[in-house]
Amino acid sequence: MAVLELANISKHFGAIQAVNDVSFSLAAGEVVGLMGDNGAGKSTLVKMIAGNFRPSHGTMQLDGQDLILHKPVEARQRGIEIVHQDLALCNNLTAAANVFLGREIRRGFGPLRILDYKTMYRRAGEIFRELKSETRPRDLVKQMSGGQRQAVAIARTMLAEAKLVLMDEPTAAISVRQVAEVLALIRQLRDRGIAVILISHRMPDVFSVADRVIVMRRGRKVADKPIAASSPEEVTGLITGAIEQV
Amino acid sequence: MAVLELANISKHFGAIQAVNDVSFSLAAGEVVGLMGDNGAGKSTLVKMIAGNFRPSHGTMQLDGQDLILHKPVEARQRGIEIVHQDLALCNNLTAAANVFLGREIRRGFGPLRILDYKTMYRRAGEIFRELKSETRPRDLVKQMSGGQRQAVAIARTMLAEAKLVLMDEPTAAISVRQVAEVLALIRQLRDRGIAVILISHRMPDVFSVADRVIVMRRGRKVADKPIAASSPEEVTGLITGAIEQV
Amino acid sequence: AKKQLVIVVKGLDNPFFEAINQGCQKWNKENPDSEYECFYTGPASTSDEAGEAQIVQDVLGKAETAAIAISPSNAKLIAQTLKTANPKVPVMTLDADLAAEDSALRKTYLGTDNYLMGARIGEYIKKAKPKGGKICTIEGNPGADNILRRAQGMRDTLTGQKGLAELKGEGGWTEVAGCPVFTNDNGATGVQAMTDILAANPDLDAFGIMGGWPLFGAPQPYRDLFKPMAEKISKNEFVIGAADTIGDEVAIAKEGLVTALVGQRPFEMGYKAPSVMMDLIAGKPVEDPVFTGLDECTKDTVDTCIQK
Amino acid sequence: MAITLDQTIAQKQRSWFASVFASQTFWVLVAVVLACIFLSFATSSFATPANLYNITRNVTFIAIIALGMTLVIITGGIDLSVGSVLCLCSMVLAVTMHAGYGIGTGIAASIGTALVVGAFNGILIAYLGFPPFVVTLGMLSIARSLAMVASNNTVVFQFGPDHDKLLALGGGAWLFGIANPVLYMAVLALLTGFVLRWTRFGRYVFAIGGNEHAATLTGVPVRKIKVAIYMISALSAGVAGIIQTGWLGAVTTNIGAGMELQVIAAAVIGGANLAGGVGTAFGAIVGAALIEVIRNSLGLLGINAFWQGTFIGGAIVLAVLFDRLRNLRQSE
Amino acid sequence: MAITLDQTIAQKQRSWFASVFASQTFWVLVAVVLACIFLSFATSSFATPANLYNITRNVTFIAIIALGMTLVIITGGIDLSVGSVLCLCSMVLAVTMHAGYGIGTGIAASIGTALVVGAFNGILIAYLGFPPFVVTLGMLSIARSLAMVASNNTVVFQFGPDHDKLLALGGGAWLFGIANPVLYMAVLALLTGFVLRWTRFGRYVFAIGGNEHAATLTGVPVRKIKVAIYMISALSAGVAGIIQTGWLGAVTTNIGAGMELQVIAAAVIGGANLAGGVGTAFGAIVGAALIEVIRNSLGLLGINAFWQGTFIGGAIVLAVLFDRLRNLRQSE
Ligand SMILES: Nc1ncnc2c1ncn2[C@@H]1O[C@H](COP(=O)(O)OP(=O)(O)OP(=O)(O)O)[C@@H](O)[C@H]1O
Ligand SMILES: Nc1ncnc2c1ncn2[C@@H]1O[C@H](COP(=O)(O)OP(=O)(O)OP(=O)(O)O)[C@@H](O)[C@H]1O
Ligand SMILES: [Mg+2]
Ligand SMILES: [Mg+2]
Repeated sequence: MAVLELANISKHFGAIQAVNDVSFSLAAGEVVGLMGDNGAGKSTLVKMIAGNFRPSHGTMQLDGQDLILHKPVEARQRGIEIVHQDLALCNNLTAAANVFLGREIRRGFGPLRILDYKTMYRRAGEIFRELKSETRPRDLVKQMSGGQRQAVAIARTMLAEAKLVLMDEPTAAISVRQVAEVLALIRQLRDRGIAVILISHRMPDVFSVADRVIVMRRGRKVADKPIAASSPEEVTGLITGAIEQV
Repeated sequence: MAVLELANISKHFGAIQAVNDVSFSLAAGEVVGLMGDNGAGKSTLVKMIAGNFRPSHGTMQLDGQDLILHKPVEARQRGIEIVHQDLALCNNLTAAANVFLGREIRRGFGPLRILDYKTMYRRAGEIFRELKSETRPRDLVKQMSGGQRQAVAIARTMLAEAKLVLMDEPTAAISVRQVAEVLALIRQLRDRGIAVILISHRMPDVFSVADRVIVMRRGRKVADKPIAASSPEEVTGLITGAIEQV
Repeated sequence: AKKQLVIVVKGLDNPFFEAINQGCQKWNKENPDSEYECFYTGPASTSDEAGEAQIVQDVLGKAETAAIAISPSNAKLIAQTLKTANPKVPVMTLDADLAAEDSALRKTYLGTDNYLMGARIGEYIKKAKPKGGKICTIEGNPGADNILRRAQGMRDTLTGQKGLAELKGEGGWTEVAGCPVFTNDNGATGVQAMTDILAANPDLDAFGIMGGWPLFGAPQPYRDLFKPMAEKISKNEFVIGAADTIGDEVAIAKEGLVTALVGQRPFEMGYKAPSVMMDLIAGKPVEDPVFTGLDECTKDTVDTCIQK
Repeated sequence: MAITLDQTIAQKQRSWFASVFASQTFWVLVAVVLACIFLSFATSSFATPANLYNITRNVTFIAIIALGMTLVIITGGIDLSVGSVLCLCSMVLAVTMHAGYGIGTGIAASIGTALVVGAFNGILIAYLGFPPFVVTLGMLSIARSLAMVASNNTVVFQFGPDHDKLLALGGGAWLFGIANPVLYMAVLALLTGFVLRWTRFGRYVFAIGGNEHAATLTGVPVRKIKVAIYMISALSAGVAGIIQTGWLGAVTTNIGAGMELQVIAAAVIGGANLAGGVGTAFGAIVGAALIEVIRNSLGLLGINAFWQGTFIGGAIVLAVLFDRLRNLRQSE
Repeated sequence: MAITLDQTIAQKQRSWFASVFASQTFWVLVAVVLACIFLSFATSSFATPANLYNITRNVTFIAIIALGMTLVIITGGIDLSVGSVLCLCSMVLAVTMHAGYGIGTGIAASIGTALVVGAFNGILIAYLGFPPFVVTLGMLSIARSLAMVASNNTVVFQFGPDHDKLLALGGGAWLFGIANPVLYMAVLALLTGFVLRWTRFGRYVFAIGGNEHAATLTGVPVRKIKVAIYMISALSAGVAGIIQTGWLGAVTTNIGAGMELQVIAAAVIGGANLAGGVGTAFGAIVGAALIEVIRNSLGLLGINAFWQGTFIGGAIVLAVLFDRLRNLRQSE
């Protein structure tokens, strides 16, 4: 059964048609690579699934139930995790605080529950270790390198059991070592039956981890086919427009 | 003759040794790929060359003359252009305004020179076209996609004839089509005799365009060899630490 | 260091209090050999009531302080401050007094009788327009007690009744909508508001100006406003009674642009205060209150009305 | 394909028309116009030449300073010292002229004072990295204190030999019966608008407000521009002070007290964004106009003095409401 | 390899010690302590019990409001209405008690007023997206105007049957001869410090100030927290008003005028950053203390009244200078 089902989704900002009549569905444990030129509308599309924007037209379903999101936190409650392209980090907080933002671990009873710094530092440390990222949980995000910031954002999705993880260029600024980790992580998610949408400009990543590839051009879906039936050359052609549609 | 010559450059932030005793030299028209794990100190190193930080130790020479930079603009005056990892864009300005920031084109005489909007829009449009980027010169950068922003930042380096162009992950968030353009651009720069330092986590990019690769790990230079004499596997090993040093 | 006879005023931003300071300094100049010196202080702004109370406390805590004269901007607040501080040195009030029920907290009051001052302004207005008419009262800071007292004095005189907060035809006088106007001790604000009121009420008969701000703080726009009405003012068809004789005010009176000025004598207050304080220290009997006089100027008396 | 790329590059996301409708300034202007229309019908005394003369003149002092403030706000700064600087500059002018110097000397001294104060603010902010709020809050206190020292806290109302020239400068109406201050304001507004739109300096001001770090990296002389901005702000306060002195005909040490908040309110109502990067000269004027129209109308409508504050405060909030509602609807 | 990764992860970039030295609060505290030591030697009247009693008590009103203001500033907002809200709440308390109600009712009415005002500010800011500066500037005007209406612009100094209780509340010294307001301040400061450091609410306050967009994306109830923050700010003004009323024994419509700038100065001097994301409860207290020590010392040292503003302004700037110099040296 489809975990996620999009039907005729469109989104426009004023005169700009960012996403135009896109439909697709996604099965549990399926990894879909979402590719396309800059400005093709990929981020806008996943932001609608994550509750950041509301579609101008079209409907979405999660597990067969209507998915109408008014705010991002509702998406998370429904089991949709997202790694934003701009990472959504608070520079003035520590890495651990950012990882747990919105789902802090607390101890104590009733109204007198206080933040459990120790546990959060420990858990964050564990996740970073799992990601093989040299990120210090107690340091401020402000002073971190691009890759460390990416690691913090990815660590968030590993806190809860999600049904669907949306990753908007999670490997853009991280090193080979961590790219491999992130791809391994995506495979782990898949094995646990979690569906993943991976936005990436890195052909090798998509081809090594995705089951299917969806290509967007100028807001429209121009291809949606199994990886096995495609090739990097074809996808490149679709992205640039050399190949019109498949 | 070496365009750029670094001798024993170190930089620490408080207790953190970001760059540790790095030396290398760069010939005119040479493209060097600078690779390394996140936090390895790559950005810190190029920021010193671009005048953002001053080295804690060590000396730099440009064209055989001491390079002592107090502020970024001095680097540019000496012919060093940089594309920053965080792009250094003003969200409230148009794409064209960002491209020309600090070197606006003006018309008129003497003190009564006014901004030449028309020429700047036109020139910016030309550069975007050259970069094959769908970026509208008259639109605010605020609403642009990650790749469009990248294009704006790269467009800046194409305004003047530089001796040395530093690119801190210029291909991180841009699409295949534009990656190819950026790489072509780097080759063009090389052919014009301009030296390029390309920081990237994308192995294929570095191997397709660079003459030499320098690998950093934990602030130290662990490898510096011609591309031809290396392999992606070796570099990966150097980055992760599986190979200690070459 | 010399022992200090301290004068605490409501605020330094007011030229009126500067005149008190001048008096204080003159006393210092004339008494260089005294074991005392007159020391003048106050909060930066007249509206800073709590600030004045804090300064009073600071002064009372100082070893040099031999006596203190206070011009309370919030009488109740200063009374409360004095109650808690329980000062060992003599305390008097200057320019503005404490409430009657708190009068035991100070030895004497030296200064203008504010109620009388307002009453005198009222008398000038009443004399010019015996049948009454429409009036607008211009006040200063909304919380300023001395101004409120003057307004009361004026209202009481105009109506012959006591304690009316607003005139609605009593004694023939009506306060127009939008009045009283609070200028916040700002000349420009005052004159702008008067301009608006006059535009909205072309049939207005009188202004009762309880603090001289619009005249001495914005003399030029004031002139611009009333020059066209000079004729009416001279015929008592329009009446302006105003407080103070500061700055350009007397010249304005001379030009016939105000019916009457009733001024205080702040210099005299500042000059006399040290002597009164020394008497208090010495335990000599001192009158309570000691009123300083009022200078009353009309167009005809401008050359002689100010007591030097 | 090449055609579509070219088309995209030539495109502009929002038309000129749409941008106007999207701007707060436009909606505040609408509010001002509506208020004026309403007042013209509701009261007989609003649309009279005398009242309009007064209103336009009253606007100018806030508006002129709001022009300078708008520049400061665009760079992401704030200048709380303007009210006190106005007082200090007025006092320097008054004291100089009172001492027998001519109006030229007086104005020069006054402007010089403004520039020194502004340079002080600017240098601390730009070169030593002080928060603008702190520096200018300190200057708020210092400048007024110096005005007291300069004048010995007296009222100055005699301006020496050039007394009448000064009064004519501020109080006259040399052109078409328009009050002089209004003319100065118009000239300064046009100048500011021109600088912001057409000069490199103006471009840099916006760049600094948008992303100061980026501006530094790209070689914008951020520090110098910031110093200049605070000097301009102080200068605008000084100019307003000179004109106001000519209008009032007297200077006391409390003029301009509390003016900083009104000026900032005018700039913000006119669309300047305290987070930096956004603002226009025209907006500053419109914002100041709204505040003055409200103030004036309260008097004309005879609103109870106790309630006036509620109306003024309410109007400040309402001014921005138009804009907010439009934005909210759009973001749905 | 695994060991070094573990080591890195366990590392913290700056030790606790280094962070203390890097904090502005620390340097301002040093300044306060140095000033106190200097004054103890320079004047005989500073280090007297009576003077210390006064100083500590005077600090409290600014400090209590600065606690609330610090929360607002951490979220990147500002609250200009606190002075007027203090006035309104004092007046509501005074008028209620004057009308014969008990102190409990009076305080409840006063606190209720504060919460309503705060909620109004907060809802406009959080739900309608108004700029905090504009909303609270409007409220600055509105609240004082309402205080005039509530009291008919009279001085209230009789507080009905519970008159003495109220005066004892604000003017007494129930514990070890420490003025009551100081005790309240200490309790409130500890509470604020605890909330900021140990509760989820506090964490969210910082997150909103750091990156509001990110906070929204990650599910922080940004709007609710913002409303709460402005309610807390108004509440702190209300509490300060109640205490101040008990101390002063009289309320006029003037009290709290101009206080907003002092409060913000205290918070900023204490290290709160107006750009949001940074601030501490302790800093608010230290900032307020510095301002009060300077104010007090000018009187004790017999500084000429005209020059006092220069000293206060200079001190505000100097307070931040320590911090700036240290930063400049470090960034070399
Ligand atoms: N909030 C917004 N308001 C107006 N236009 C927007 C907004 N967000 C995106 N756009 C526009 O919508 C189009 C699609 O943008 P989007 O960010 O979805 O592209 P993308 O495929 O994610 O590109 P990239 O690979 O560069 O991240 C672009 O033209 C962009 O300028
Ligand atoms: N301004 C700074 N203050 C303190 N520490 C810093 C600063 N800038 C960088 N660092 C630290 O220095 C180290 C090197 O950072 P740098 O940004 O040079 O890494 P990088 O190699 O560019 O990583 P990435 O590939 O993720 O961009 C990191 O540990 C980082 O946290
Ligand atoms: Mg995107
Ligand atoms: Mg980097």
